[in-house]
Amino acid sequence: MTNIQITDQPLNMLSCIEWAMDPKCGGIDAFIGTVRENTKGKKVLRLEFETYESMALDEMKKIAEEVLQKFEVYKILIHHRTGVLQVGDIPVIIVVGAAHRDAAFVACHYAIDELKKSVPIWKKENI
Amino acid sequence: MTNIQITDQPLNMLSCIEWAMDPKCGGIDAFIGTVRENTKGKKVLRLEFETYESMALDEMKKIAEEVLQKFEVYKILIHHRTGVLQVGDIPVIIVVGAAHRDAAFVACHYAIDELKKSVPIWKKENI
Amino acid sequence: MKLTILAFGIAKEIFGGSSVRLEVNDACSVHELQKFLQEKFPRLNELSSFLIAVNNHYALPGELISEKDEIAVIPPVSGG
Amino acid sequence: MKLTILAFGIAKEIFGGSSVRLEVNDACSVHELQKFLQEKFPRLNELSSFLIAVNNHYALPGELISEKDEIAVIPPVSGG
Repeated sequence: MTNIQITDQPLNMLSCIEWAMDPKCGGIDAFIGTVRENTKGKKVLRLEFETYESMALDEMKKIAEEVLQKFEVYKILIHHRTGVLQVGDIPVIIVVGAAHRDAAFVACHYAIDELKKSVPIWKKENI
Repeated sequence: MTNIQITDQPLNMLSCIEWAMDPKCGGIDAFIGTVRENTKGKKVLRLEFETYESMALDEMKKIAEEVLQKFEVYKILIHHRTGVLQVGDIPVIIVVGAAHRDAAFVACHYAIDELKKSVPIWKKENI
Repeated sequence: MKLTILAFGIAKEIFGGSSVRLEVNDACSVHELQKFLQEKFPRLNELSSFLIAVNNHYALPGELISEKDEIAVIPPVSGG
Repeated sequence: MKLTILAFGIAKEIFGGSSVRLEVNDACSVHELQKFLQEKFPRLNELSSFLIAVNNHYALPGELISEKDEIAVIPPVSGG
């Protein structure tokens, strides 16, 4: 099962993780990206995330489907926030539910790496 | 920073993750263990977790300190629940906060693997 | 044919807007469009790369573009 | 000397309680204690392994035990 979303509202960690819980799953791995105060040595106050939404949703779906095929996992959620975010805010949450923990870790790590490579979302500093 | 706890009360996912959030951290990885309905082909209804608490806390602290030394991470939380848990309940939460995601994933995976090897906690089926 | 090309991220600044309308040869390939854009907007050459998306997917260089396609310029992404 | 040995998990069932009091030689080593327990509680041999904890840490076989130490039998753990 997949759960893909792009929203300009704050992401809800708890409901994201609860979505991935399942009697078949013994291990859930959740990656929560947060806006850091530093990027490449520069002080960050806020970032703006822009997206090509229709394509980004397609690319996120592709990643999720690929993860379900490649790894022994039951559920994957990928939510990304857009708009202006402050330090500490959460631009991205990925949650993977699996029977066994190794698959959950590998799949979640894979998904965020792929997202950063291919999903058309851009962050802008100095705003 | 470390945050170690053994409790007979339900674990609070949200406050565990929020504890690991920090302006210095860009990536948080959270592992949430849940009671599965099946173990080795057998139907599970509930499990009882017993602990040698003083030693388990020491072993959990050792793992957390080792993680902070071995990997580029700022924060690690390890909470374990004891007592009788139903399918879907959460016996363990590990959360790691790091500047970069790769370290967060590796450290969190390492911590749960070590916990399962060395921390004196036992689950009993058929209760 | 006349194409409307969507721009995102730094490409928006290079184009001076979120889209640009351009006249290109009929049956233009993705690769030809990239060349054409690089000539018209030399600052695109300063990017480490830019890709063309056709109808919401990354297009291969040999793919042919038609007037009804949704075309976008995708500079290096930085989500997550 | 007389030792109180704590038991957890399956060891509790083997001992028939959460602790047992035993008379062992003075300056008994961890390895000697393990042997002694295996003789007294043969079902311990059915476990894939069991370790001895002394004062809340896993003890090495050569470590010597004294009467004031907190001793525990640690069957294979299964937390998480």
